Formats: sequence, C-alpha cells, structure tokens
Amino acid sequence: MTEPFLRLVGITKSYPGVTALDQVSLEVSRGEVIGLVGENGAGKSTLMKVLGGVVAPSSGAIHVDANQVDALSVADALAAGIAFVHQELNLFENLDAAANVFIGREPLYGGFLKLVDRRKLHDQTRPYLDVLGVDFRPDTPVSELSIAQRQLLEIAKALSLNSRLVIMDEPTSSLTLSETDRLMRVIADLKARGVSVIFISHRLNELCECADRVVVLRDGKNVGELAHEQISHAAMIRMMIGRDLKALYLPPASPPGAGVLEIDAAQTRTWPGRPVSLTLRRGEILGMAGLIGAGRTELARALAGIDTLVAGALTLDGGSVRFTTPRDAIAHGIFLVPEDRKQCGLLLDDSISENILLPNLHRTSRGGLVQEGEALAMAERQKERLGIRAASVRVHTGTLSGGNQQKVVLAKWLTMNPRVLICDEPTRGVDVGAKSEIYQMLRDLADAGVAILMISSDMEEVIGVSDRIAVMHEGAISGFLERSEFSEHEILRLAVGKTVH
Amino acid sequence: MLKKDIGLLILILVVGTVVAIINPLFISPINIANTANLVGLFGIFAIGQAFVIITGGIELSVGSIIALLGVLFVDLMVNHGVPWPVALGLMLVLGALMGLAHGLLITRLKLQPFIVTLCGLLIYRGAARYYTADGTAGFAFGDSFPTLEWLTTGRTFGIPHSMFAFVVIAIVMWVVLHRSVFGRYLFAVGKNEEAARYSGVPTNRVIVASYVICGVLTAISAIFFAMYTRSISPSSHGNFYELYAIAASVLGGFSLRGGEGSIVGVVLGTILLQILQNLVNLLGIPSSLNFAVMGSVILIGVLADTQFAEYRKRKAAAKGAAGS
Amino acid sequence: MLKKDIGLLILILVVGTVVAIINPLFISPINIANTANLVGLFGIFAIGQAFVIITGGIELSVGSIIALLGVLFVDLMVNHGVPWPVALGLMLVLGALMGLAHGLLITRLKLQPFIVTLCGLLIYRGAARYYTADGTAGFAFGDSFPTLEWLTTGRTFGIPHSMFAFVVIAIVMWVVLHRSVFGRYLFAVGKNEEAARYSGVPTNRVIVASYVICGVLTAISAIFFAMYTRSISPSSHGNFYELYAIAASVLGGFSLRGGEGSIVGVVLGTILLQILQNLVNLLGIPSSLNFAVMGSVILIGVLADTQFAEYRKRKAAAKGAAGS
Amino acid sequence: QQKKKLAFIVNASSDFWKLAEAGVKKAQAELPKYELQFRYPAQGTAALQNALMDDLVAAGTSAIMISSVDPKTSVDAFNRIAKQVPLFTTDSDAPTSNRIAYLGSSNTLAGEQAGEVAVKALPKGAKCMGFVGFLGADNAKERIAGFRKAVAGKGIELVDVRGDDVDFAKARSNVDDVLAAKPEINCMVGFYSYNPPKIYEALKAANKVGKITVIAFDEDPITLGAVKDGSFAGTVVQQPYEWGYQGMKLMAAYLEGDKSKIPADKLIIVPTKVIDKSNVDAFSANLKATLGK
Ligand SMILES: Nc1ncnc2c1ncn2[C@@H]1O[C@H](COP(=O)(O)OP(=O)(O)OP(=O)(O)O)[C@@H](O)[C@H]1O
Ligand SMILES: Nc1ncnc2c1ncn2[C@@H]1O[C@H](COP(=O)(O)OP(=O)(O)OP(=O)(O)O)[C@@H](O)[C@H]1O
Ligand SMILES: [Mg+2]
Ligand SMILES: [Mg+2]
Repeated sequence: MTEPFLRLVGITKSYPGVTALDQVSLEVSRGEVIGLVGENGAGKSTLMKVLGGVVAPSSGAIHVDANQVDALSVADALAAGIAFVHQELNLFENLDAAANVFIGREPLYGGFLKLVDRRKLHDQTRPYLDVLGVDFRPDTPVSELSIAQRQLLEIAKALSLNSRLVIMDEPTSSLTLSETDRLMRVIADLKARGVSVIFISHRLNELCECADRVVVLRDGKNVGELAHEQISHAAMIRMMIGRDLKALYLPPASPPGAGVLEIDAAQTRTWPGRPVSLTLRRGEILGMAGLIGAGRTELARALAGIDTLVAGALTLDGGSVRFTTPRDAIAHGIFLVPEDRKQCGLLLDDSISENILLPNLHRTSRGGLVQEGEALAMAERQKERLGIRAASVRVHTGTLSGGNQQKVVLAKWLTMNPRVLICDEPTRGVDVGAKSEIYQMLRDLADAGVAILMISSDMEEVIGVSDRIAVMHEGAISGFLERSEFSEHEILRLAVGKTVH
Repeated sequence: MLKKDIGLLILILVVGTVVAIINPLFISPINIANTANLVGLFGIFAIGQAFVIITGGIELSVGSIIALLGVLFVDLMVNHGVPWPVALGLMLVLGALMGLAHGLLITRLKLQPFIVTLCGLLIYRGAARYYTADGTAGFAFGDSFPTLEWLTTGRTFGIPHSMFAFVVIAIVMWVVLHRSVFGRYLFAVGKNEEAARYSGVPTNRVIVASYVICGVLTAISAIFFAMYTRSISPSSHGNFYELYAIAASVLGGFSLRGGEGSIVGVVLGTILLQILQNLVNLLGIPSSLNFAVMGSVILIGVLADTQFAEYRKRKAAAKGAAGS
Repeated sequence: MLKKDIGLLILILVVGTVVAIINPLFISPINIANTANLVGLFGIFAIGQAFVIITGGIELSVGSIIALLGVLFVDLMVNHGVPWPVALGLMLVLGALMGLAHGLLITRLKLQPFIVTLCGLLIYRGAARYYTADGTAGFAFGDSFPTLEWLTTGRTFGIPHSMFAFVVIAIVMWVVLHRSVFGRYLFAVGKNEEAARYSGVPTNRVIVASYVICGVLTAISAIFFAMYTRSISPSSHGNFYELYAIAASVLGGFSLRGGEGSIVGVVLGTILLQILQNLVNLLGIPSSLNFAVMGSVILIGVLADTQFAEYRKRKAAAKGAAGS
Repeated sequence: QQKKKLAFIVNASSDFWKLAEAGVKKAQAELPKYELQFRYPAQGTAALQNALMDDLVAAGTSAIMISSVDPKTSVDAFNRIAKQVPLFTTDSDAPTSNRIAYLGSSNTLAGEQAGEVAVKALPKGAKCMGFVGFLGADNAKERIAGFRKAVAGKGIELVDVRGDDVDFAKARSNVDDVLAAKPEINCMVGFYSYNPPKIYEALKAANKVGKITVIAFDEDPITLGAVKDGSFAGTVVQQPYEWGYQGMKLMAAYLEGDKSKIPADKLIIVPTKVIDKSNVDAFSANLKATLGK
C-alpha cells in the first residue's frame, strides 16, 4: 500500500454539551475503500465534515500531502481533491440537475461576463448520470425528483469533481437494491482508477461487499479497525455497540387478527388507473417493497390524509372513512411516519420535546393551556424509551444525528395509541442497534393489536421484519408473499412487474 | 424572558437614562404618561402583527385598516347616531372579517401573504378615502361621548387607559402564545408548516386565526387612535404603521421567516420605538432628524446586541472546550 | 419566458384593452410616452430590488436613497457648481457604498436584512431632511443643464430616454441573472445559502454584490427622478417606493423567501403597476379610489393567475391519467 | 360636441379643499358648457402632481388650475404643461413660470395677520411654539416668516416649530410632548388646518385650555368652536371657496378669449380674514350655507 496522502491526527470537536469527536485519527491512502461505521451520533458525519472543510475541529491536525493545517475550508478541501456526498441533501430545488452537479464549477464563455455554457454543462453532466443509471435528464428540475433520485444526483455531483477522495455519507439510505448494486460497481471502478472512497452506511452488507477496511467509531472515539478479511456483520456490530444483537425477525405473539384498515381499489393522483386493494390486519407487520417511484410513498400519503385519493374506498374497523386532512386520519388512529424527515417529519429549529409533543398537545393540556411539567415528563419518558441520544429534551432536533432524528419522529407517534401505523422507510439512516430497537417496538405495537404497514427499500429489513410482504410495481400491487415465500429473488421479480404464478 | 429580550431591555434603559440625564423632564409623570399612552396605542396592533409574523406571514394592511375603521367608527357615531357600543362592536367584527378574508385568501387560494395584504393596504385606504370623498372624518366641536372618552382616553391614577388595555392584551396574548396549545401550533406552523400538517396540526385554521387575531387587535387600536386624534384624514392616518409594527416585532426578536419571537420582545420593541420618538421632541432635536435618530439608535442597538451575543457564545464555547 | 410571466402579460393586455376601449386616448402616443417614462423611472430600481429579493433579502431603503441622492445631486450641481458628470458619478459611487454597507452589515455582522435596510430607510431620509433643513432642493428657474436634461428627460422618436435606459438595464440584468454564473449563484444562495457555501459558492460576496447592484440601480433611478421632478421635497420624495418595488417583484413572480423570479417578471410587474396608476387618471376615476382600483386589479389578477395555474395542473394530471 | 374639461388640482386631501370643491360645484352650475373636475393626487408629492397633469393633458383637458406642493421647483413642469394648455396656479404661486395667473391668498400676509392676533392677545409678551405639517413646504415657511415678522420686537418669541408630516397622531403627541417638556411655553400656533384642533385636544387633556394662548389658521369646526368659546385667541382664514368658484369662472372666460380679468401683475389676491370671538358666528353660518350642510 502506498503512503497515505491524507492524515487526520487527534481530531477533537466539541459542541456545547457534547463532544462529537474525541482524539480521532484516520489515514487515507490512494485507491482504498474505507468503511466508516458507528452508532447514530458516534461522530461519523462530524469527522467527514472536518475533512470536507464544513466544520472546523476544536483541536487536532490535518495533514494533506506534505502540508499540515489546523482546519480546512470548503475551498481547501475541494483543492485537495476531496469530494463530499452529504448525508443531508444539499440540492437547489430551483435549478436543474446539471446546474446542481456543476454548481461553483460551471463551464464558461463570454470572457469577463462569465456566462454559463449551458450546452456544455448538460453534455458534461450526462455521463455521470448514465453511469449511475438514473431515469432523469440533465435538464430535469430538481424540484421534480424524488428523494432517491436526489440522492443519486448528489453522488453524480461528487463523481464529477474527479477528486482523489470521495466521501459518501450514507449515500444508499433511500436507494433500493438495484441502484445500490450500481453504486457498488461505481465504487469498484473508482478504486480501480486509484480514487479513494470513504463509505458510511448503516447497511452493513454493503460494507462487507465493498470495503477494504472498516474503521469503527463509538461515542466520538476510534474503537478499532477491521482489515479486509476480518470484515463481517457480527464483527462490526460487536465493535460498534459492544455486544451481539438478537435475530432480526421477531415472531408475532399470536397469528394476525381481523382486518383493521381495508383499502379497496384506491387510486392516487400519480398512478391513476392503477387501483390498489389491500388489507392491514391487527397484529401484523405488512412489509411493502418496490423499486424507486413505484408509488409506495404516494399510497402512504393518501392513506394518511395528506393527499386525497382519486378513487377507491377505505374501511376502518368495518366503517367507511374518508380523510381530507392528516388531522382526520390521526383522529381515526392512522399515523404516518414520513419518508422525508427533514421536510415533513421534524421542526428542526425546535426542541426534542416540542417535536414529540406536537401531535399530542391536547393530552397534556387543560383548558387549552399546555401543562409544562407533564409535557416535559412525557417527552423525557419517550426519550428514555427510545434511547434518543441527546443532552436533554430541550436540544434542537436539527443538531441531532440522523438516526436520532428518526427516533424522534417515531417517538411522536408512540405517545399516542395508533390503530394503524404506516412507516415509510422507518429506519433510514438508523444504526443497527437502534434498528433492532425499532423493530422490537414495531413488534410490540403489533402484538398490542396495531396494524402496521412498513414501507422499506432495504431488502434485508423487508425480509427480516415483515410477517407478509406486498410488492408494488408502477402504482399497483404486483403480488403478496407469505413468510415462507420470502426471498430477494421473488421480491425483485414482483418489483419489476412480473406476477407470481 | 429570553436573552434577546434582556439585551433590548438594557438598550431601553441606557437610552432612557441618557435622555433623563440630559432632560430630567423625560421622567416626569406627565411625560411618562404621554409615552405610555402611545406605547399602548401602537403596542396593541404590534402584538397583532407579531401573531402573523410568527406564522411566517406578514400583514401590510394594518395602517389602512386603522384608517378605514377609524373613519367608519367616527362617521357611524357622529353622522348616523349609532350608539357607541354598537359601533365599537361592529368595528371589531369588521376587523375580524378582514383578517378572516386575508387568512382564507392565503390558505385556501394559496396567495402570498405579502400580495394579499398589500392589496388590503391599497383597497382599505382607497375605501376610506372614497367614503369621506377625501375629506376628514371627525367629531364636531362639543360632540361628546363621556363613557367612551373615559374608556379610551381617560386616565386612572394618571395611567392612561390605553396602557391598561395594552397590558391586559399583552398578558392575555402572552398566555395564548407561550402557554396555550394554539400558541405551540403557531410556532410549529412558522417553523415548518409541512411537518406541522403531518403532525395533525390544523395548519390552515391556525394561520387564519392568526390573521383574525391581528385584525381584531388592529380594530381595537383603530378605535383608540380615532378617539386620540378625534379626526381622521384617511389619506394619511396610519400611514407607515405597518412598517412600524413590523419593526417593533423584528426588534423584539421575531424573524420574518416565522417561528421565532416572544410577546415580551414585541412589547419592548414598541417601547423602544416610542421612546425614540419622544426623545426627539424632548431634547429639542430638529424634527427633520427624527427619523435619523430612530434609525441610528436601532442600528446601534441591534449591532451591540448581536456582537454581545457572539461574544457570549464564543465564551461559552471556550468554556465547554475547557470543561470537556 | 415562464408560464407565470405569460399570465401577467395577459392581465396587462386585458386591462390595457379595457381601458383603451373606454378611453381611446389611453393608446395615444403622448399617453404611451408618459407611461413609458414612468415605467422606466420605476422599473430601474425595481430591477435592483429584484436582485436583493432573489437572495432572500429585502431592501427597504430604496425610497429614502432616492430622496437623499436626489437632494445631494441637485444641491451639488445647483449650489456648489459641481459639473454634472462628476455629480452623477459621485451619486453612483454613493449608491454603491450604501449597498456595500448594507451587504456587509448583513453578511459580516449577521444582521437581518429587514432591520438593516429599515434603519437605512430612516437614516437616509433623516439625513436628506436635515441636509435641506426640511426644505426643498430644486433647480431655480433658468438653471439649465442641456446635455444632462437631454439624457434624462429627453425623447428620441418620441420615446423617453428613461425608457431607453430601462430597456438597456433590463437586458443587461437579464443576461446577468439568467445567463451568467453570478446569476446562478444568486438563485443558489436564495434557495439554500448553507448548501451554496458547501458547494464553494462565495455566498457572502454574492449577497453583498446583490445589494451593491440594487444601490447602483437605485442611484441611477434617483438621478432620473431628480431630473423628472426637478425638485425634491425630502420628506415625501420617494415615499413608499420600496413597497412599490417589492410589489412589482412579487407580482412578477418573485418569492420573498428567495430563489425564485425572472427579470421579465419584474418588468411586467412594473408595467402593470404603472398602467393601473395611469388608468385612474385617464378614466377620471375619483383619485381617492386610485389605491382601491390598484389593489383590486392586482388581487383579481393574482387570483385569476393562481386559479388558472391550478386548473392547468389539474387538466395535465387528468390527461396523464388518461394516457397511462 | 364634447364639453371642454377644466381641472382643479389640489396638493393633498383635506377638508380645507372641500370648500374649494363647493366653489367648483357652484361654478359648474353656471358653466353648463364645461365639465369641471376636482382632483386630489394619490399622495402629496410634486412628482405625482406632475404625472397627474401629464395624464390630464393627455386625456384632453383644456385648462388646469393647480395648488402645487412645491411651486418654486416645479417651474419647468409648469412650463411644459403651459405650452399645451392654459395653466393657472392657486394657493401657492410659481411667479417665474409661464402660468397665466395666480389666484389665491398670500401666506405671508396671513402669517402677519396671525402675528397681529398674537400681539393683541399677549400684550406682556410670550414664548410661542408652532406646529405644522411640512416644515419645508412653502406655505408653512411663508406663514412662519409672516408671523415672526409681525411679532418681532413685541416681546413675543416663536421658539420652535415642530413638524408632523400630516400624521394626526404625531401632531397630537407633538403638542403633548411640548406641554410635558417646556413648561415655559404659554402660546401655541397651529399653522396647518388640523394643528389647532390637536392643540385644543391636548390642552383639554392636560386641563390647560385657556391657560395657553392659541392662534390658529383655517376654519376647522373644532377651531371655530374654540374661537367661539374663547379658548383660542383667533384664527386666520383663507377663502378657498372663492378660489374654486372664481378660478373656474376665470379659466372658462380665458378660454373664451376674455383676458380682461387677468391683471397686469398676474396676481389675483383673495384676502385672508381674521376670525375672532366677535365675528365667528357670522362666519360659521356663512360657511354652513356654503357647504350646504
Ligand atoms: N451543530 C451541532 N451542534 C451541536 N451538536 C452537534 C452538532 N452537529 C452534531 N452534533 C452532535 O455531535 C454528535 C455526532 O453527530 P454526527 O452527526 O457526527 O453523528 P453520526 O455518526 O453521523 O450519526 P448518524 O449515523 O446518525 O448520521 C451527535 O451527538 C450530535 O448531536
Ligand atoms: N416532489 C415530487 N415532485 C414530483 N414528482 C415526484 C415527487 N416525489 C416523487 N415524485 C415522483 O412520483 C413517483 C412516485 O414516487 P414515490 O416516492 O411515491 O415512490 P416510492 O415507491 O415511494 O419509491 P421511493 O420512496 O423509493 O422513491 C415517482 O415517479 C417520482 O419521481
Ligand atoms: Mg451522520
Ligand atoms: Mg418513497
């Protein structure tokens, strides 16, 4: 292996009340793929932000080639050949895809006028989109892209920098298997060209597949490293959380009960003419798989009253219902954990307690006035129950790690008593430990009689957690699978539109 | 009380002390009562504005509403013999209806608050001017409504009743904003309307309610103003008051992006603005400099405040690092 | 040209046609030239405002800058014998410096744009009033600057030169906003400043530049206005022009949240506002109704536009449904 | 055949102009061949007034009479209009422009009359405070100058004049502030029509009616009431009704070729009058009759 071109030595970063990084060191050599794992809030993103010049460390040194600096700026990082796919999406919705890829590096003409050469811009963008196999064009406005598509665009942006190190902070969190596969090939290709990659993911399989070595962080400290041949699911988990995990699948306490929510020929605005019929049963976790854009999110939104159904009927516990606002659905005990937590799930500028209590304020209020003490106690209980890592419930959710944010979104609904819980990508960006806690929670809810619809693009999760799986293709259900029939192969076949025989 | 509010309070005290040293009459009971009266008049509609701003909206028609309702109120009583309690009730209803109209246009028809209330600004002022055919609406000499006058412009123990009204409204609104479920919803809508909707907050109703509250408080203000000036020239009455209310809110720590602010802040903002107006007259500064003094003090105050906050933050960070 | 712009254009054409039918003098060359002159005067600073709004900022001091620079410009030439090209250059530099000051206060010291420019509004107007001791600055009879007058208030082929200036500025600014890298950065900063910084966009410099551009364009406007009115009463000259500029931008499809809008939009917005002013005078509508007519037409226009957009969207969705 | 249009443009909207409007109405009854227009600008700025004149000329108006916000520096705009239609000034004059004639009162003389009222009411001298809308406006400057001239050497001093930009609330609080901050003031002058009522209300609130001598301008009903019950020393009134009435007749005659009514100095001065307790009843009755109330 060649001499490392980038070394982080003794990096420490503290925020008021938290030490996000504590004496962390990391070396990057040419052409290696480093996996970076750790629980939510372990400091992975913070470490990468130090590398990317977004965050200045409190102490420590950064060596780039022969130079040593205390901190990098974004420009320094770019100049040092470091490209960054941020965990939280940073795209401009008012520009098109190509403009986003080359923002700050537009091809120019017109001399001092610095006009953007739009043709060249699009031409230069196309290859990066092709290599990722996306289904949109360089001139597609970003506002029209789904989350997964945006994630791919971020990756294209990083690739286009032609840098010697690409940092990918959870690039696959909303991707399905096929895009993930393609990304693995892209990483292999980068490696072959001598480009180094730092790859962060909570989907440990991906690391087994692509990493040359895995660095593990815990509570902001280096806790060890696994060489290529040592990398395994179990080894990583042990290092991350210091113990083994239970099996993924938790069998239900009793067989599924009667139908709670019956969906009869429901049609959404995006997929009219493709009716969906489905029954959510008491005590059952129904997994829902499908490719990007299959219409799962649309269905979930319509069920939760966010969009209205174009056609079809809903029957809740035998009575016909119709929701025109989320409030209606919530009043009937139908809760949605949305896919896009930043936009739809959280008030990022508000505290954990405010977020948890928002849908539930009337329970902690008397005469329209909020009972502070009671409310805080309730938020505190939820924080404990879900193991949300934060100094206190007064911390703003915007400063939490991705996984902890997701737990806050879940905590919101678990203070109330759902009849039906619809989770759209419930563990996006959540670490393995927390994932298993969330699965345990879903199972407990199901055992308590709640009907659960779990939409997920994580194959391992769908297969591992569900009691039954529905697969969607182009807005319609292409088939159901019972537990005995679960396999990646079957799900993929249905997802691309072939039906079961 | 937030840190921000304390900064503003300090600024008020510093300005007040300096003025009082130069001209001790500044703290004479009569001057304080006069200023308190104006704080009351302006504070009532500034609180209304604050409710709209907290949802991320803006209400530009405040000044015009004050003109229109003032004209109607005086005209109904003076020229149509409507008993004042009826006229007063009617004005409150009208204020609420205007707020309702704005709220519905914004939430149902998805128009931008700036546009809706700008049209309100134009239409209401136009209506007021048309109503009096560009004349002045006012009480004739000797017109007297003793109870109404006592209520609006009277004083008890030397304290103007507008100040009483303001204090009561501020306390009620403090409870509504900072202690009630509705207040939480207002903040939530201002911070992230989408997420609030997903959490079952009736966002549209909350937004409409904020405009209705603003409309009603503005109507109350309009009546106090009408009784204070006793004659209303619809082309100039209340001009720029919307800017004034927005300035009081923003000075008081509100963000025009929504989701931030406190009642204490807007109250202090109003007080500061009134003191600035008062000191120009008290110190005999040429009235042409009125604006310049106001602008400079606000700028210096806000600058001092942010620089001080920066400093505090840096010190806290240094301490945190040392402690860890 | 965006869909939004077309909606606005249709509104302008409809209003224009109706007015022309009622009073054919509306399309007489002389009236068109008068209106064009005003469109030019107001349009120049409205474009400046648009640049600030696109970054998510706001510039409230436009009207006061027009008053202060107008006063200084006239005073320098008339009372101090400064040659007009020097005075003109000085005004542009002053405008740029004011914009620079605003930009730096906003980016370096992290003050809210609303506060900074509100203080600007107050301070500049106060300065203008103090400078003339609340008097009027103006040309005495017979004062004559033939070249300057020809340049600013002259006409060529009946077209006022302010219109020429406006067209040239609009075209240049169109290229800057819609074709240059700087324009891209403006949009990026307005939508997501944080992300823009991560992408290596010099966000602070972009924001400062937008205020400088606004300052310079406002200075140009100030000179045209000074030459058009030939006298400047600093207490009222340019009052409300900031609202006017913001209204033109917002009508033209800009969002006060930033990141949205087009030059064509703000040009059309300006034209609509001027036509509305003109039609009140032309149709002999009582001037007290001036504001009301303006407000109503804007409201109806925006309503029609959004409802039409909704309808189009629904139709497109229905078509999509049929096609799939 | 279309009627010829004559326009009367005022400087700002206020009740004062209602009287002129009544005069115009009377003239309309006598001038059936003309269409008389009475126009208020959207705001009181020279720019808007000039735009309004341009629009009126474009709309085919035959003659204009204007009360300019700022006549001195609007000379060029006046000349541009005067090239197209006959232009008259009222209320405040632009003597160097090509206007046909000025019809109105003299603000300097009005100020002097007010000063004389003060001298009569305050034989022992006094310290006065003035209140006005726009400090920089010509009519304000002339009235203030006239007042100062008349009281000079009589022991009466006009200490300061506070401006309020025609914001009534500010006009009122200016008086309140002076009462609080300057106990030595024992005389007040309201230079614009709405200032005296504000002074009256502030005095009433402070229980100082009658203790401070007030000299007023114009004929606001409150002002007349205060003059009548002796709270005010007196008020100086112009005769806007005559401006409207005579102005329209003058323009019509001029258009018909009758130039005899234009004096050589082109100044048609309608005198101002002092109204005090002795003649206020007659004046009020006359006013009511004029306004038809
Ligand atoms: N701006 C900030 N202010 C305060 N605390 C912060 C800030 N940014 C991060 N933190 C804290 O630093 C710690 C590390 O966060 P970081 O985002 O690096 O975690 P992570 O390992 O990327 O987690 P995840 O897997 O959930 O993305 C967390 O406790 C987080 O709350
Ligand atoms: N904000 C949006 N604007 C326009 N189109 C969108 C938007 N979000 C999603 N879409 C489109 O709607 C379709 C359905 O997307 P949806 O998100 O429902 O798919 P999904 O099955 O939930 O898959 P995934 O969640 O994996 O993206 C896709 O074609 C997508 O491109
Ligand atoms: Mg992270
Ligand atoms: Mg989805």
